[in-house]
Amino acid sequence: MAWLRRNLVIIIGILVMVYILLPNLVVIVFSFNKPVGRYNYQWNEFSLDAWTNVCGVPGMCQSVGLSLQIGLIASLTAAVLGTMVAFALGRYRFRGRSGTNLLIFLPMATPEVVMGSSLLTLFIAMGIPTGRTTILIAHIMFCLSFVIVTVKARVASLDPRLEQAAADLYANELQTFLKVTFPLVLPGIAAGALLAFSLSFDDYIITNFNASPSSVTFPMYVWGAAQRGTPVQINVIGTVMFLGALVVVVTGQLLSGRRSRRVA
Amino acid sequence: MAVSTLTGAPVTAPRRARRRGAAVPYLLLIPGMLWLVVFFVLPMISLGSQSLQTGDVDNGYTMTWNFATYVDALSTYWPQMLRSLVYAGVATLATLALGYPLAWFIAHRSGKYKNFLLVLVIAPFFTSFLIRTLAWQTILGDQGLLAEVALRTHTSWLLSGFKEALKTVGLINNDQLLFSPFAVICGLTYNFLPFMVLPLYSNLERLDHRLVEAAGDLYASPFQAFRRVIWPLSLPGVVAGTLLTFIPATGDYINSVLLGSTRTVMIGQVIDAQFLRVLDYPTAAALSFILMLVIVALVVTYVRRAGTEELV
Amino acid sequence: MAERTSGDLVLSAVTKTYDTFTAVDNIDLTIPQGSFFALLGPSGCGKTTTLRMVAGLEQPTVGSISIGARDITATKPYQRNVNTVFQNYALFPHLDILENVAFGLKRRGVRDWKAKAMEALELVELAQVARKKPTQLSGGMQQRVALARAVVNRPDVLLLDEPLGALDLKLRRQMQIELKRIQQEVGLTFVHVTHDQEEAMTMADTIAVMNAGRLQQVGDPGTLYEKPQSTFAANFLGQSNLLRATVSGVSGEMASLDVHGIPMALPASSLPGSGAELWLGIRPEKVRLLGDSSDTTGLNTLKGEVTDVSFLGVATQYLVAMPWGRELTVVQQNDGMPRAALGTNVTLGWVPENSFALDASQDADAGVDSVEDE
Amino acid sequence: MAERTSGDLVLSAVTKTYDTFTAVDNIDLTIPQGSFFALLGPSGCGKTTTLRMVAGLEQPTVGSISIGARDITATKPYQRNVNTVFQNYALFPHLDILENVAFGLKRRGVRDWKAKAMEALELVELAQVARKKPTQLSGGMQQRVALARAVVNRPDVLLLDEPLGALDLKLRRQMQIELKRIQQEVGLTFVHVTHDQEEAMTMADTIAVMNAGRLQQVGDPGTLYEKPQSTFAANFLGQSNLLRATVSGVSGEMASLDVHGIPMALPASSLPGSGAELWLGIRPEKVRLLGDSSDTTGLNTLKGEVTDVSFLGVATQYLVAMPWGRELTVVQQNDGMPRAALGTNVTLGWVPENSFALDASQDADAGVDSVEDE
Amino acid sequence: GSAGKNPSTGAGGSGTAAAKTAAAAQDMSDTEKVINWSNWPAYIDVDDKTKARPTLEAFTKATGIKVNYTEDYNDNDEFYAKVRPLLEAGSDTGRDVWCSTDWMVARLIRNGYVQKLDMANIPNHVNLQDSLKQVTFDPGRQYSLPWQSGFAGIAFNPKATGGKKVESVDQLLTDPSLKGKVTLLTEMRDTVGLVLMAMGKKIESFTDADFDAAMAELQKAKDAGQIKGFTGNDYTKPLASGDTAACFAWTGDVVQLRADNPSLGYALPQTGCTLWSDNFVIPALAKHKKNAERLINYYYDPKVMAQVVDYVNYISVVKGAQAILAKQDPSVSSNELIFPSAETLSRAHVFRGLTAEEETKYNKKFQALVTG
Ligand SMILES: Nc1ncnc2c1ncn2[C@@H]1O[C@H](COP(=O)(O)OP(=O)(O)OP(=O)(O)O)[C@@H](O)[C@H]1O
Ligand SMILES: Nc1ncnc2c1ncn2[C@@H]1O[C@H](COP(=O)(O)OP(=O)(O)OP(=O)(O)O)[C@@H](O)[C@H]1O
Ligand SMILES: NCCCCNCCCN
Ligand SMILES: [Mg+2]
Ligand SMILES: [Mg+2]
Repeated sequence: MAWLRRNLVIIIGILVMVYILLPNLVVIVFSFNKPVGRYNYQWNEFSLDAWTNVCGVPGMCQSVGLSLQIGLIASLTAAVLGTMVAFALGRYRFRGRSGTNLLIFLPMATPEVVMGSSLLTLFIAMGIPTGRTTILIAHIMFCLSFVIVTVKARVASLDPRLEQAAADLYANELQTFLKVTFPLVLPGIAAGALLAFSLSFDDYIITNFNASPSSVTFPMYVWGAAQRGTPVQINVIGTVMFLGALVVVVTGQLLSGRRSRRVA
Repeated sequence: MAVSTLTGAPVTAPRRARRRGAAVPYLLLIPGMLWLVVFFVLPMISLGSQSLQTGDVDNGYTMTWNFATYVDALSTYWPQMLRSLVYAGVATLATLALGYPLAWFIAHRSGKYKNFLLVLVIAPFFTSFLIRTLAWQTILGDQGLLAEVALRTHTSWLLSGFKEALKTVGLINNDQLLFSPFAVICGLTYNFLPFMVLPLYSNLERLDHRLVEAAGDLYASPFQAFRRVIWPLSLPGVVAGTLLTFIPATGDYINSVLLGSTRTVMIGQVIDAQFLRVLDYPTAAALSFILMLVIVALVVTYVRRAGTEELV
Repeated sequence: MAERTSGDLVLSAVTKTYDTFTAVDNIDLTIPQGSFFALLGPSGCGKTTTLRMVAGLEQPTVGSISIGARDITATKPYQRNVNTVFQNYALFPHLDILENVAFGLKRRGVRDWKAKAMEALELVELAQVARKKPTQLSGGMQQRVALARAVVNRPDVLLLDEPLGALDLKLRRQMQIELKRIQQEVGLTFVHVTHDQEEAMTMADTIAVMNAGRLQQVGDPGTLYEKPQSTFAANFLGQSNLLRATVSGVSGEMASLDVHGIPMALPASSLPGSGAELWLGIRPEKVRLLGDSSDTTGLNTLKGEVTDVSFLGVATQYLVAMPWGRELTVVQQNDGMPRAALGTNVTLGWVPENSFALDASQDADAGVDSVEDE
Repeated sequence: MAERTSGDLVLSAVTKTYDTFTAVDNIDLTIPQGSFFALLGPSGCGKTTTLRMVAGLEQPTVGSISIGARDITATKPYQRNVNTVFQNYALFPHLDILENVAFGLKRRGVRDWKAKAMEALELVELAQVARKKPTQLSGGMQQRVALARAVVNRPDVLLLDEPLGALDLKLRRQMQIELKRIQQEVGLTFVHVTHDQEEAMTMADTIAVMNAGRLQQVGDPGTLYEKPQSTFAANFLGQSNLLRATVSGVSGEMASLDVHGIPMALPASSLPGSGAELWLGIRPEKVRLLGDSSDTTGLNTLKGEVTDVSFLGVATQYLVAMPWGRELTVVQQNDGMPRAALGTNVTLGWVPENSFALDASQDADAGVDSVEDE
Repeated sequence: GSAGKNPSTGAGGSGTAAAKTAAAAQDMSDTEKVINWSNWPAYIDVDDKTKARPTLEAFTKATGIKVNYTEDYNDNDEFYAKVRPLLEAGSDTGRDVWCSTDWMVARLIRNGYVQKLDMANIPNHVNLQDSLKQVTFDPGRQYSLPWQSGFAGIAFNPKATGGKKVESVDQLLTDPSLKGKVTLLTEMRDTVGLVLMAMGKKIESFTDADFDAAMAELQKAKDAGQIKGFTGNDYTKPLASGDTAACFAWTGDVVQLRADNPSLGYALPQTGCTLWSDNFVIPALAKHKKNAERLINYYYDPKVMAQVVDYVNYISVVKGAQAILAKQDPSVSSNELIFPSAETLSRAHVFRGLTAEEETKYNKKFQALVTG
């Protein structure tokens, strides 16, 4: 009983972890299924078919490729633009600050339907044909706020004395930025970009408004497939992305861990 | 507006900026802000004007400042609006109840697995959330994983008891878990849990453990230490987490579409349908605006009440 | 609800081991009720760990702790009538000063918490800032709030973990006086951890010197200073000149010593026991710079050259090189008398009764560097 | 690229105003090349602001700063051959120790930066941790890195902003010695800001006492201590007993005073100028506790009762109550002589030449509380 | 072929009044050998093993034209909403051809969103079933050619109904054992049509009041919690898995599902079912119009169509397909749902054509039910 009380947080924590990961587990397990009919909802028998023939279903791999491409470009662009804004906000006091902050907050407070549909209206009015470009524009737009918020926190917590120390040690403005400020803010930028990538890779609602049949992203593909029965290969992609993210981050951790241990 | 106080800039830097060229911040701002103005504000304005127009798709719209659309939309769809707020609210509370212990666990009790657990919380983001939400169909379905596990472990009675309880509180309406308010809230909770855990984690991680010790030293029992010290200090994280959860949850409709029924329709679904099925753009635009206004109003009151001016 | 207990604080054979590292090693200690007790020792020697065990924030691996007749070893922190003034204050940032001070009272359901807390704030002269938040106060004020927050509960034992570590000298002295006053006014048992030897000596009734988890010596400040029992204590508590000496004989009350060929005297009662070799110790302020005409009868004398003079304000410190290479430190109060100049040859002298002797088996430099670099 | 300039650091009529608040008020100061200069003063008096202006991190509102013949008032920080050891180290957390130390060298394109940086690290005895990150070092080690990072550039002027503020006493003393050694070895101009008067007095060639943005007095430590020119300097630098006195007459070289009815003497040269009223100042260590048989010829004497005795180790401090209510502080070195006990009546005496006199228009308590509450 | 009744005679309404003409784009067919075809899910033959689409692959092999086949046509309204803004703005939809239901074709023609077919490129159009040649919504079949025809009826999964059959609309809407496990179609003409007929009304000639009564009936069922949802073509998975016990469904889909799930039941209600076709149309500004026409021509080859029908199990719109199937796959050619008998056809009705105003009015009411 005392044991239970002492470890209550751990137990709840693990249960919540299970809740968070259960769907991924299902996705992984069913990627090895050989479904009876055309719907992959009931376990039948183990098979590697989907894994050996990932791109066998027409259109899916193209959609994954497109999503990765859009995710990368959108998160990088948003990271660059967002970092600039974050620096302006974190470092300078200027007229229009509060308006700027409001403008950054609003997209986060706007339901996706509203954003997607209003953007489509704009594209139509401007005569921009929907497709990859419009999806990118939309993604950069909704990723921006998240990047700004993440990076700004980092910029704000940056000790201004470090930059003064750099200036004191003969670094001019540019050198100070390159050698001190940027490396220190980089983890924040990376976190913001990562968040942006996952948001972009995951978005369905806004994308759906601003896509064309020749620019089907992975979530759109999944949505369409869901209406007619998802192929097992979708689970394979889900599994690969999930484990891929894990592997990348964990190796990154291990590497930096090893580096600092070697130093010690 | 609460956001206007998102400052925290060091004192000396702005000073220098003023002297060395007031243009710098603006140059930094312009690209990003221009993007937001062109691709967010402009569309919003055209949406706003759309909501006041009359006409139909095939014959075109004219601006008539027809505010009646707002009245009509609200009087027709207030139940869905209300339902969205309630579902999102319940889901937010659920994410808080689940996310808080998890965040605490990761921040203070996970030792060397801390980073790994954090990654595990974020990693699901990389699997399309549609796939994951669909997986909930597999889990909650009548012949789904849950039922299967209950059957295999001879705990079907437990599952039935659980369903009975849900039925009593009206979260399911027959013996199905899926396609019910329960399933929708479960999906919303699941989907937005990381948005709660991350800000909470970064707040709780910074919590000075000595303050908890000081509370114990001053006769506070563990519960009192939580109630009087940990909780109030984590409020900024709680506020950030609840906002990041509540706002998108209110507008979400994927969960309702995939896991709900005609009795769980949320306002996002209505807006989507008005835009993409009915083609009643004024109604759709009006509903969008109402939704935004409601959210902003709630957020502002909430942030004021919670007493933290910091948003995220 | 903390139970009221009362009496001496007793640590019996207390040991605390972290994994394989023993932070506190078999300590036996009795701290009389109402006394001001100081715990002194280099960084990492286990002072904080000891306090944390008394507060209940850490469990002893072995041993027991009791206050009066009550064994509190197993009770939770919030059940002990012990309060701590944390090294870094640990004030609750979300509560105002009054609420901080009233925290413990409220937890114990004290009715007139407000009056009591205000009273405590008046004691530390901060009643006027009762409604401010901790971040709005200066370091010294925060310190006093931390003190008030602990004192207001009238604990049996008040633990102070380097409570003045962050303050500058002037403020530190001021706070010391205040602490002492509070202790005398309210009559609690104070256990005070500090790095500052002067602080310990001015404030404490009893000082314990700790090293590497063990108690080195416990006693009143005068005894500890004048008659250290180890080179560690001699060096850690103030400065000491340690001279290698051989006992050449004992006649009556005096022993005669040989220090690098120079004969010296020492009261026989000071001899550390067996063995002809010993360390002869003399504090820098006990050494006098003798003029040519000075009377040296009854004094131990040495001749040397002044190699360094530093003005300390109140006093001047001289380094005097001995023929055998070592330097002796001499401190002379600046009472207006003319003193020796750099490079001159001087005669040093001291009354044999003012010196002490230590076992020769010890390292003469023990305790000189109080903080090791990792 | 910082240009090599050399010569004295001169601040001419420098004022710094923030909005409406004047942090530094019309300061004129010449710091000779190669000297160790200490800036002393209570918190908030403008010390950091002064240093920041010299470093170029802040622009004077009025006035100019030059090194030798070169006016550097308008140059950027990175163009000045001035380096700062920041109060909180400000080490770059993302760079290792060697990279931190080499930062300035690399910015100036020094080829053999590695050798130079290692050399600097050896100077501070940290060569073995060259590849660690700052967070892996202890506070004292970080401090030394900050020092090496500045010294390695061989600047004309090295600014030290309370570089030892965070260290405990022993480590502090050790670092002081190291600092002094470095200064003497490399012969730079050091400008050292500190709260610690003893530190300033032992290390500096010249001390400037600052208060509320203005310079109070500049001079060598001895003069400053023995002959303060204001009650602020008298109280801030060590302790002072200030007695209200009236000049009753001047005969020859001595002036006669009346202190609460008691006649006293003072060298006429010490009189602060016009006015019959003055503050007679005497340092606690200059006051002697006289035995009954002592010879009091030529001394100023006072009688009182010992109300407090505190053992400081090296010395003992007494508070002696005067008939008119005030207490005098007396410090006596523990040189082994028997001293007065609590409650006894004693006679205090001092040589008139050891006292000083200050203008009566000042507040006797100025500088006693070095940090104001708020 | 004996689709004896013209499923579309009543459809179209004001369709003939087409005033606007669709703009044609520069035809890139000769340089870009592609076709972008949007179609309903499960509407084309698939090789169950390789998941490839045999007839499409054969077409590509024969002509060198690659077909980007997208199953993004889940529901007429939804699809229309997706492409309408583009069509209205005069921009390319990115699609060269898709298959819209009769009434939608009427709307597309009315708004000038679709182009006339060049029958010269579709010589096989003569193979069209006679009954489908004359339709009011596209007189003279200038803009559209049917892809498949079918019925809307009731499907059920006995696993979820407890073995019970569900054969009437009444039962579907009121049987408490189905509570919360029923889906209806977002396709107004099918859902309201089936209910109208169950109420004894004729869908060829109902009134506003009849419509409202049917809506009331539906609202009642919805309020009672009977109805889980309104769906497009996505009703199939939950039906197969048993999450849906019974639903309105389209014939071919269910026949296909039965291949995996033989226990699935299908019923054409005694009170009547709806009959419809989905038709090829080529949108304005389609870049590969000629290629699309070649594709249509290809599928109007009875042999090819037989292959499709054999898989999708809808009613063939091409003459001669039945004859071929009778030889190849007798089980298909004898299937009532694929080659319906006269008796079956007598139960099938076609929703009457609506005027633009009627359409708006009814739609609004129906959509409030569906989305609310
Ligand atoms: N939780 C812990 N795990 C492992 N070792 C610990 C732990 N806490 C303390 N120690 C070790 O125990 C020893 C004593 O630590 P303690 O904090 O008691 O020292 P201290 O005397 O208070 O030092 P300081 O004067 O620097 O505060 C140190 O060597 C420290 O590294
Ligand atoms: N950027 C600023 N804006 C406004 N006032 C300032 C600013 N920087 C410093 N001050 C004020 O100038 C005065 C002098 O500050 P400074 O930091 O020089 O003091 P200091 O002597 O270094 O004190 P300390 O010993 O506490 O470090 C203070 O009263 C401070 O409040
Ligand atoms: N799986 C293909 C279904 C096609 C259904 N067409 C709908 C027509 C509605 N009346
Ligand atoms: Mg400690
Ligand atoms: Mg300062």
